[in-house]
Amino acid sequence: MTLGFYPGCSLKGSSREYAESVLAVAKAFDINLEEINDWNCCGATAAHNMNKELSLALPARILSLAEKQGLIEIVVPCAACYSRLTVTKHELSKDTELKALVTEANGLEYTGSVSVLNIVQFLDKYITPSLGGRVVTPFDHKVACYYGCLLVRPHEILEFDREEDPQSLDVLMLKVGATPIDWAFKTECCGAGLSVSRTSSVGRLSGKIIGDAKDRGAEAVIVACPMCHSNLDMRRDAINSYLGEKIDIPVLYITQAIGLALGLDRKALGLQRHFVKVTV
Amino acid sequence: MVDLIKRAKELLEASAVKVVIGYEQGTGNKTRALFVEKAEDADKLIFDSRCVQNLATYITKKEVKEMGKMAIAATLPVMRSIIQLASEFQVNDSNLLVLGITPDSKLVEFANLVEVETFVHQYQIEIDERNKEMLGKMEKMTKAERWKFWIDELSPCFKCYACRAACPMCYCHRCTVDVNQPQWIPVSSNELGNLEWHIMRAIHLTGRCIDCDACYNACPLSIPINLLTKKMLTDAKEHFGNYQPSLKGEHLMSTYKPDDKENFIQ
Amino acid sequence: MNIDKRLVRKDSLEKLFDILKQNSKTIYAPFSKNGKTTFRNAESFSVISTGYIQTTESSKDIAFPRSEKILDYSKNKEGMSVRGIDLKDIPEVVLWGVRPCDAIGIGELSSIFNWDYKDEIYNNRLSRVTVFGFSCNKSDEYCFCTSVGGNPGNVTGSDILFTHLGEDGDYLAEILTEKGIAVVSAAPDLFVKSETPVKEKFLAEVPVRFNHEEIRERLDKFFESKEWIEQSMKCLGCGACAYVCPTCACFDIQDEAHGKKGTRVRCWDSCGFSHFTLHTSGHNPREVQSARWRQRIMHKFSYMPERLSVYGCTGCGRCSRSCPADMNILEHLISIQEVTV
Amino acid sequence: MAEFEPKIVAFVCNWCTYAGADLTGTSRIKYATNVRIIRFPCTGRIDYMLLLKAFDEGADGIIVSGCHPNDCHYTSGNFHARRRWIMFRSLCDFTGIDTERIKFSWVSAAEGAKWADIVNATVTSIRKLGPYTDYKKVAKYPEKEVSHG
Amino acid sequence: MSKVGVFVCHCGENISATVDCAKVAETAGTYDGVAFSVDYKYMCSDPGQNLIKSAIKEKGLTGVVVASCSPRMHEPTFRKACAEAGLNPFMCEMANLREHCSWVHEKGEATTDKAIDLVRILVEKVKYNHSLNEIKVPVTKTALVIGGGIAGIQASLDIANTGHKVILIEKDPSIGGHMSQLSETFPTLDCSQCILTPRMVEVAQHPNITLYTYAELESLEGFIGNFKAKIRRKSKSIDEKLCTGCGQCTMKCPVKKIPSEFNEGLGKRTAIYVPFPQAVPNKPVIDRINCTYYIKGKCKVCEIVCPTGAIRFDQEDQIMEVEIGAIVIATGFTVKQPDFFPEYGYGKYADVITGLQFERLASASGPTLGEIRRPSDGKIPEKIVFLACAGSRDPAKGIPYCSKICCMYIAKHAMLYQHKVHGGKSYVFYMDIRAGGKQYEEFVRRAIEDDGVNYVRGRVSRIYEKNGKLIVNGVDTLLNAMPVEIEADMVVLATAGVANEGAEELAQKLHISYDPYKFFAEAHPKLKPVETNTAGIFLAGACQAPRDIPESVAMASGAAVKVASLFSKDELTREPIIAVVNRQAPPVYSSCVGCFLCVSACPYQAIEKEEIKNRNGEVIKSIAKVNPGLCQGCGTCVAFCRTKSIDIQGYTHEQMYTEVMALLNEY
Repeated sequence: MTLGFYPGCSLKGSSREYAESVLAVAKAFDINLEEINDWNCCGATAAHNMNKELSLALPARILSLAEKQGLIEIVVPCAACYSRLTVTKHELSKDTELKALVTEANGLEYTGSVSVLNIVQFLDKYITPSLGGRVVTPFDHKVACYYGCLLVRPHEILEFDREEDPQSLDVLMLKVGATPIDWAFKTECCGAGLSVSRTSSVGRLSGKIIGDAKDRGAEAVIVACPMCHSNLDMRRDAINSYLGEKIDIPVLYITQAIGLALGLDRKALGLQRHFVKVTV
Repeated sequence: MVDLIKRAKELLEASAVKVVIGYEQGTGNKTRALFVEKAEDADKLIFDSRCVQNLATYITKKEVKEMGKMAIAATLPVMRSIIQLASEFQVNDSNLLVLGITPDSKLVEFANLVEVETFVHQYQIEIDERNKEMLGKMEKMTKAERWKFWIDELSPCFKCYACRAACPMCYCHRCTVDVNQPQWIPVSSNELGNLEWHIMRAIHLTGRCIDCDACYNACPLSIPINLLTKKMLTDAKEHFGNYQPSLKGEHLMSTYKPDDKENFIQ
Repeated sequence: MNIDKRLVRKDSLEKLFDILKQNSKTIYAPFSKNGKTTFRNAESFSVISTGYIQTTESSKDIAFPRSEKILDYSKNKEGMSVRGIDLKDIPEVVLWGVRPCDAIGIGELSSIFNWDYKDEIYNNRLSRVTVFGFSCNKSDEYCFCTSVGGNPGNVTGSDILFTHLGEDGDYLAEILTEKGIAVVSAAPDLFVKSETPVKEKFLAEVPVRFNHEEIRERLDKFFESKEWIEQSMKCLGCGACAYVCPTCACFDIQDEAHGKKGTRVRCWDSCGFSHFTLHTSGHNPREVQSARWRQRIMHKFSYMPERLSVYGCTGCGRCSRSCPADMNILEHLISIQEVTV
Repeated sequence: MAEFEPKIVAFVCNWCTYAGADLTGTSRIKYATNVRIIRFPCTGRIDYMLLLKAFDEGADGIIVSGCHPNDCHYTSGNFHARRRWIMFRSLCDFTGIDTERIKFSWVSAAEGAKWADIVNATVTSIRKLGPYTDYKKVAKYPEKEVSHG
Repeated sequence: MSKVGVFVCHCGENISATVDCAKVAETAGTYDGVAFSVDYKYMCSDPGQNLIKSAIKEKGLTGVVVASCSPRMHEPTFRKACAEAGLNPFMCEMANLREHCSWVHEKGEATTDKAIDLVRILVEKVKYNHSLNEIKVPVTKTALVIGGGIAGIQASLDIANTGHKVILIEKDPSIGGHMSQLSETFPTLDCSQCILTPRMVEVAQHPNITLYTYAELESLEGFIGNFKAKIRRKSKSIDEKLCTGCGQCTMKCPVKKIPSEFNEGLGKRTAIYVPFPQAVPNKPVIDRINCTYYIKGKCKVCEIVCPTGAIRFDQEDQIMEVEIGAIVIATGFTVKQPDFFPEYGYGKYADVITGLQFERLASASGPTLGEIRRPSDGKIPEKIVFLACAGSRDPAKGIPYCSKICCMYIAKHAMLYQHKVHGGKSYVFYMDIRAGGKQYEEFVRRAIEDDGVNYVRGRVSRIYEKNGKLIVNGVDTLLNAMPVEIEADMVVLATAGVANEGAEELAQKLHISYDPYKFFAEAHPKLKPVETNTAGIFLAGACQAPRDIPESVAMASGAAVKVASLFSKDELTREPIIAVVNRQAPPVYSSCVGCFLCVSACPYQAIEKEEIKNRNGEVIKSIAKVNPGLCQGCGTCVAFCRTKSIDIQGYTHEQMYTEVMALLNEY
């Protein structure tokens, strides 16, 4: 079976391992993720602050291409991309003029027929149903599921999970034998875009998150967003210096955790690419 | 329509109904209403594209009602009329059984009017292209042109009231036009009498007309009076949204929304 | 007496039309709109429609308008002053293109308007009408003039009867009355004296379907028959049949008041309407449609022959053509003749 | 010849516009004499047929006025009326009846000045439009009726 | 032939200054059916009225038109005059020559012409007037009060004290409502119980009040003065006559762990219980959901210990029907629970509580006997945070309105805390402080200034638990949005006040309307705050919108007065300006075809179905029927009716039609 696949910039770069793990898991279930040809930037996260039309035209082009390619569903692992694509669908569906404008700008037909799946939706729909027997090494650890902001907000548009204290990742991790902790930082800000410009702020914000995860005995943090990952993983030094202690809890993409449970090769899941050594 | 005939026979033989209302071959390649009371007469029943008379008109008729429980071969417009009539308490499950005829001429029998409603609601009421065009043309006319158009069109009307008689929604025993204290509408079939009669009728059908064209088809002079109701229907849709007869009886003109929009009240 | 027959060249009809116009005649002629043919004031020959089997409306409107002013009144100090319509105002009219089954109807209508009271307005209007009959070359399944004593070339009621002698042939004109002669003398050279062919072979074939005398006799014993209910079940109770009928004469008198002034009007009415016989008390002697339908048939085939010794039906078939419920009078008359009482 | 003085009929509700017009009086605000008020309990009572009757009988213009939305003495009469007017007005327009000649307005019991403005504005606009001859022509029994059908 | 009298008033100079009154009278005199026409200086003066009276007598007038000022001014005067002269008052009409003519136009022909028209219109109208008589509706002088909170109690007492019977129903086992749960009350800090309990007892003992607790309204029919209500008295499983309220059963009941509703879940109760010590009536009920006997079929401890044998396990709900003349709805409100707030932990933190729960903690009769101890471990909180506007004023939460009472009770809570926990630190997060009300602002200032409560202007984005502390993340907008983090021991949410569960259903039972938030709708936001759109049904307290105690009590007394004035007469008389459906002789009966579009149009549910039956009781026809008790005479139905079968007295089709004709034609 084949689904569409939109990696976006991160999955081709800083978070290549996310892409690797997604594809690996999909492959394990004979799902072929077909990349959208000639895809472009989704506009995250700055475009919509600069120019609304542009911020819609970019994702619209991606969706149009997917349509052209005859794709019905596309998997969009990056939370930011997912957010942009979904918001665009929403905006264009309720404003025909805008739709016309965007279609003209792109010179591509856009009907809005393609449905967009974030990673959790993808896993829920195509993996978990047949997950049962496939778990070979249960991911038997206390985990802190961290959702970040883009995966669940704005709720009235995404209509995915609940905006505060979401559950979908926790449920998934339960299925692969993990013990999710109950904590309050699931959707707290990780510092996001400041990752590059103000690492100290990231240190503070992500620090609170990692700090709380540790205090509650988490052995791993599970994420579904490249930005979250880079802040919690790549910026660990900043975090540790803010906390004034050395915390080495690894940060895994949900697909990596599941991959491990399925007994997939650690390399295939790109675990070696992390800054914080994945000990689990 | 074999299965219609078959069903009609069953119903009559089981005396589940006293009469089955359907169509029969008429004269001059016309079809017409048939009231089957004996199973053996059911063979006269036919159905084809010529069967456009709105039979719902008959189910509120004293003579027909008095026959007892009715079954009716109902096309989509007829079913719509029936729902509207039911919402106005003129028919109900106890005196009517609907043998629906789908737009692709399939026979579907409904257990009750709720089912009929559900079926009907699958289809939006849409003005046919020809008349849409005509309405469009008239929009473009100047007021004076429209005035002339209607005075000319209506002047031949001699008030035979075939439009009223053929309309399922005109079941009132005393129409406003029959009221003479005061004499709301001039009895004369002159320009004024005709204009006001047809305006009055169009208003009374606003929100109730289901666009079956019975009035137009009945008019011996083929005056396009259905344009009036079609215009009302179009506007009602535009102003108040979804336009469907409904058993809930949320009648378009006897209800309101505090935020109804208009642009002419100062 | 033998009828004066002339030949009118096919292209002469238009000339005749123009001459009549010059003599300031108003000409009412068949005119088609929305696929229906009715009599309208014809400004030019070209608007006259031809080839119709029968007009949708009868021509009775000419002498018995659907609604006509009878008088004006006004209240004042002295009391009431009434001003009837000035009969002199009624124009001279040529009624062009009348079918024989319509022309014969004029007589039947007149017998009603002159039964006991001689209707002044009606008679005055009629007296100013010259009827140009045009006999039928075509008929349809609704026609049954021959069953009620008429025929496609019947001269009764026309002042002149034209018969088209074949597709784009000339016309045979039969000059039947003084009014007819007057027309001829207005345009003598259009009416050529010559050997005239027998018109019959150019006329439509209308088979006799029933015997109206027999119907009449049967009706005497038919009043209580179930047949009326059978036949009228599909009747919607509108007035279409009555209003297109050449002999239906029911009317209603209305006063249209405007303060102290007002107008009295005579408007068509129909025995098919449920309110026609509704009493103030709420009682209605003809409460159901079958009773009204019976009234219609009885009136035309029993009461009129009895009281006026004319039949109230000319077999024009208009009512059947116009009926929105396909009540076909011919069909019903035949069944009346056939069913056993 | 004297300037054309339009005949204007005002159909107003008792609780808002009629009272508003009373206030115009008590405030001694002057306005044109062309308007005659007919008092109804509520705009919900105003029968559209009466508007046509007014034209029949030779009115050149009509004012219909009642309580502002939400202020109806009967809570919703004016909402019902508004819906009816929306449809009736569009039907008039469709049949070529001159909707310019029918002014709909909300005038509250406190809007004495507004009433005067509405009246004056209507009178001025109807003056411009002139007598409603179209309707008058068809309304009165014209002499031509004497002639045939 | 009618004999109309026309009386043109000069109103001193007010009319005659610009209108030629003599000419008006003279012209009117020429109209058909005008038997007498005169102009006079002051029609409303005694001589003026006598002029009318004598004319009525001498000329035998059948109708009167007084052409003077606005009918809104003097219609009653002149109708009364006519009545005194023996003419039905509704045969009198007024032409408004002053406000609508003389005062608004200059002197001149046009003005006089207009005056003449105005008179003619009414002359022609009055010819179609009919004698009308005031509608008399009998009144059952018993009121039903729904809800036994402070509003219901106040309304019941006020009505009862005017000497009328009251039936008070309360769905809980005791009256008292939310007020009985409160510790102290703002702005005086006097103990709620102390001021409420006497009232509760008074209700129980009042000879005019019949109290049914554990009872709910089942259905209602009828109309003002003549309602029939069905009341469901839920089974208490005890025989109240025998029960002495000794309390044996409640002490011995083995099921002791049921969260107490009265203590907002902070305390426990038994299965057979009295909600609280001061309950009225002070007799227990068995909570069948939790009672072992009803679950397992055995136990019956209470029956064994009951000295009077009052326990009745087989007792059933009883439905009783009562006839009443008026209804006061005082069903109150409820508050959102913490589980409504994801950002505050979806209710998973035991120490995040509602204001009502705090009331119980602070109350001497509460689970902690008035000591502020946190639910989780009973520790006395050293740091406490109060959150105002928890849900309120938050469109995203679907509650855009202000709950009104929170600002005050939060101040009170903080104060109580400071008084009870010495050295404790309290914080209040607020959006605005809304302390409109007598002594209110001063009260809040006291909390801030005297008791040192820390008010932080800003909202709280998240609360989470860490090492036994509740971390409160907020922001201080007065320190340009500086993030604030407080490690609190307890958090009190001033959760939004919302309509009761089932308010919607109740409204439908009562045929009253409600707002988008399911609070019951008053008939007019300014002028009819305690009336509903259904005549005879009134509102008191927080069922209409969040209300504090003084307001609820004021509303209750207001509603009580409305009821009392309704009960002050044996019959209520109403203007006969109402709609009627025509009736004719058989077989027609009425021209109404029974489409009942009028029913959906009527703002007052005044139109009902009437079935016309033949001798054998078979329905021949269903037609509309107007209930004269409910119809207010707007005439909305009239303009609708396609058959013109429904008409409105005083503004009939004939009358309005004639007015138009008269206006535009010569007479």
